[in-house]
Amino acid sequence: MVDWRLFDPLFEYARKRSMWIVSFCTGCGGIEMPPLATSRYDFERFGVMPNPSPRMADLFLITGYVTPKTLKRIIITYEMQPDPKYVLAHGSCPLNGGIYWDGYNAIKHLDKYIPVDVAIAGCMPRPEAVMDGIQKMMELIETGEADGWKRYKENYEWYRKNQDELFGEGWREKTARRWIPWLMDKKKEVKEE
Amino acid sequence: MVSQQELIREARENGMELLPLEKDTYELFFGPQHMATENYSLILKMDGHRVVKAIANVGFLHRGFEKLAEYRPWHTNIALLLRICVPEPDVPEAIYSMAVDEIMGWEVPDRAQWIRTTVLEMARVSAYLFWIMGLSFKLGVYTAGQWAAAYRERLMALFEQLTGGRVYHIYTIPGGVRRDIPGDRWLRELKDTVEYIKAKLKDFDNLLFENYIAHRRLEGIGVMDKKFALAEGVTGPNLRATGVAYDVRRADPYLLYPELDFEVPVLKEGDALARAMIRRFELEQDLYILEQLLEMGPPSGPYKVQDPRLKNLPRLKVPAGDAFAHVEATKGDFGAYVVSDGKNKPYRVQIRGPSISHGVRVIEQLLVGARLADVPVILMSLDNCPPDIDR
Amino acid sequence: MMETALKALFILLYATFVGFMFMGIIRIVTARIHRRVGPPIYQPILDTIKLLSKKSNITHGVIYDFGVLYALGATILAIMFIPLGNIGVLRAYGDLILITFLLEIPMLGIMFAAMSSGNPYAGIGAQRALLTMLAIQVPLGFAIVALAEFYGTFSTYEIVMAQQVSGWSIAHLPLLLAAIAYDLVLQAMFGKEPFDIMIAPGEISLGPMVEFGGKHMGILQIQHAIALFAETLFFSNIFLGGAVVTTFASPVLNTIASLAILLVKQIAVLLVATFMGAIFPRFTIDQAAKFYWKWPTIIAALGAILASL
Amino acid sequence: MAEEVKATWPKGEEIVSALLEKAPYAEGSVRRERRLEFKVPADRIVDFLRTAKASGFELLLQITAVDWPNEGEIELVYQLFSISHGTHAMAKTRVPRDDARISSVMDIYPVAETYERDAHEFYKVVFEGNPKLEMPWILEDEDREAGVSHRKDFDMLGYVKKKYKILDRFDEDKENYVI
Repeated sequence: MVDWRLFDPLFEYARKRSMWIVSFCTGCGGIEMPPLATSRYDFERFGVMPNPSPRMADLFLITGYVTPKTLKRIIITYEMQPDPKYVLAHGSCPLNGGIYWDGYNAIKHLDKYIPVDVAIAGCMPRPEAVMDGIQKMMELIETGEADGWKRYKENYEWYRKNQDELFGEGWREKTARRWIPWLMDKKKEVKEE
Repeated sequence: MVSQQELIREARENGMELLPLEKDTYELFFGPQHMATENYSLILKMDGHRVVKAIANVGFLHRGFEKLAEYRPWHTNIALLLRICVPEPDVPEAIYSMAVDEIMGWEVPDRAQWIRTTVLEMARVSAYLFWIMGLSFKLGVYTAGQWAAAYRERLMALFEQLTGGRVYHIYTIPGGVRRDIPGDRWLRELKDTVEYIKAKLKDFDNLLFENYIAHRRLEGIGVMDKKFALAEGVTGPNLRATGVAYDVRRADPYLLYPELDFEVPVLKEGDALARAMIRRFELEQDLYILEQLLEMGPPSGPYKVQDPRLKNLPRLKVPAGDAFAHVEATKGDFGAYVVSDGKNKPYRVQIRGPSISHGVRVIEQLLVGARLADVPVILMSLDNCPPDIDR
Repeated sequence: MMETALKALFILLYATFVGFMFMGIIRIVTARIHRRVGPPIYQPILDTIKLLSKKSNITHGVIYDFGVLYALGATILAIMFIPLGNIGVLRAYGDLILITFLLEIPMLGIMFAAMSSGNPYAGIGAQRALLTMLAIQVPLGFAIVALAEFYGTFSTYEIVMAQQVSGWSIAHLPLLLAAIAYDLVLQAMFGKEPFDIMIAPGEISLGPMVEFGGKHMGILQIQHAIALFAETLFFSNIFLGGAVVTTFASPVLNTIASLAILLVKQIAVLLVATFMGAIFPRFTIDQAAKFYWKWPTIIAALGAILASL
Repeated sequence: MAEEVKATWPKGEEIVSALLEKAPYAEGSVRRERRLEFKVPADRIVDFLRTAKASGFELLLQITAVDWPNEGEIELVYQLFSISHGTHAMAKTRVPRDDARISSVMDIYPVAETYERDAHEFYKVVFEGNPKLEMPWILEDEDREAGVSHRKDFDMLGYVKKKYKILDRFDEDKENYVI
């Protein structure tokens, strides 16, 4: 058998230089994604590229505030990504709620629900700040400190507990079922188990 | 490694039902993790590649602005409410300030009116460029989109010089604007930018608006007629594409618009192509308005109301009363209804985003019978902006 | 035997490497059209290494794993049949129809895998891919008939040799028409606009590839690189005269020279496809099928008729 | 104040008197140029809006609910716009707070369905005849069950504290906090 650990430096380099972003703009920060991808900033120089499918993406950019409704989708999307995966929280709102610190529908501390590797402060962070965050993420990947996906596996119980506290038990099934009665032509009741 | 079969078996054992599907149709969850929808989800019932039924699932961006606004002082609300409309954040600032001006009984000085008009028009141009980017990405002609986003950067730089912020400007305040124009150099740069974008419109025509394939993709889909559009509360370019010449800048003039010369383009077809063309003509008109404003030059005088109450904004108290103000945004009629009970915080603020009618009922009806490939195009041709709906 | 195996290995390595460079070139050229700097040319290699190094969280069964390998295998088989300058492993058996068939069946493998993943987007993408395949058959068939009629043979190698005598295929009117039709078909084979219907990121999130992650996608990237190489090589061979260099005394020098000539021709084919992709929006699937059954079919059929006269 | 610039628009007076002739149960006034105001009793709102639509108010821009707990009433403001007259008009009506019911205006302005869903979600106003009131709208089920609303008696800060278990910048001693 080949000892794949020998190739680790090569893999780390490739991971560092080829980060694919899940195209899930979760808040107002989505407006700064097009400038980042176009000629003034152009993050494709560093191999960063938006990708429509979470299955082949590495980097999850949380662009802005997160509402509980979006957080459910974020968690599902995050769990769909293959390891190793990284999360970059963008803006003040995922850090502590930002301007919505007293709002009833904005998550205050995102890292209670999914692990965050790098956070960028500011509202709205300038594209330069996001580039800086991506550079920082590259450094962390190189030194092996971007281990959010490992933390998520190790402390899964804790994260799961926080998520269930916020959304209530069995939220995944409830969310998947929520729209079925309205999609049927005749309004059918969905059985509760 | 868990195989799919095992997962299904496990789900059955745990008493979970699999999604009950009707015969020959399947469900498609279109968004929010999707390149075409951005924080907005459509639940589609599909038959092959035709949509049978569509339901808009909104609320991914709900932050409860209208409740939060009741907890914040009058001036702080500007920094809050502008986050409702991300592509053109000057619009919520302007309507909120106009409504507060009306309750306060303030006559905004000429210079402030000029600056407000210019900022609104710049926001319109940048929002239209952003929309061109969105449409071209959905149609697959990425070149036009990349160029549009690059031209928008020039306006962003100008906004930055004027207000200090790239995206969120927090510039229009009750009683005027927050600070004066930085100088003549800024005006010259704005003039250059307007000329530059005007010269580049030809590129967009070639790539997008006069392109054969783009026409084939856009024409005949998502057709609305006049009666339907009026009954559904459609406003803005979407309404004008059905033959109704309703533009708030003409129907309910505000700021400097009565003095400006511009046309309201109207088309009759009411399909996605007509909506796209209307927006393209309006982009030209907006550049023309900016040219006129620059020719007029900013009038001299103060840039905000000379009122002692403005000196201490956190202690600003607005007399009891209510007012409705609306402006023409690129998406449609953007309105604010502000109620005050004489305290230092608003009693009630309601923002009326145009997408609340476009993005829910209109899209649900237009999508029935559409092909899956047309779903993002129809969505983009309506210029649906989810935060308007969610607030 | 040993020599053949070495040749096959060389072709495989060369095709993979040059294919990755082609992918890099496409990305850089597209970026320059967008007025950006673009990624480094070796970016696709880094992407593939990264994808191969990822862990797989879930599988969707045997067919899901097999389909990807099937696609890669078919592409590798196709590259062996196409004459690469002086080198060729199976080029004597390089039948036009066989190669065309082998260049298309990777799509079937991807479809097997996509269908077994159960994702509706993958299902829609696979349907679209099937219909695209069906649509391109007609002009493709006529183009190949035109070639076979003109040269009186189905063998790719013989066509290349005949072009050394009679000049490039596109110098003759019937074959020029066939080449135009084939080039339009090539646009769909590369998956570039206006015929990137089956992947359509803004509509169906990459279609068949939506469920692939990690190693599956890595293998598909390698497959894509080899397929890019094979398709451009096939086009250069049958329409742009291929490359048979015999001027030098040393066979090694001859090989290098012919590879270089081929490379230039391949890049030309690639650039035409990239430029077309950069300026056109995407068709819908029914429009694309109608288009293929109309203009390219007429052009190619005209070519075939002219060739048989 | 709004009253200072009142009644300087003769065309508005004409529109108001023409409309009030057909709907004598309502009160109407001109606030300023292009701003009209009507006060309608809650049980006649459907009739009034039907009359208004027939006399040129084509667009319903929004239904705003305003909570007045001291008076025990919820005010519903129907924001109308007339393209043919070029004027905005508010039709204000009041329903009791405890039993907020009013009939839906969906058959006059179909778009009202969306606005009514919004007002139902945040102000618990029941619009009789709207089939989609129970359909999920903006709030999630757990928030709906917990009683989130925009009424004045909803204790937002307490709810935030309970839900997220954290409210770092909040000082309970302060009456007014400024961020």
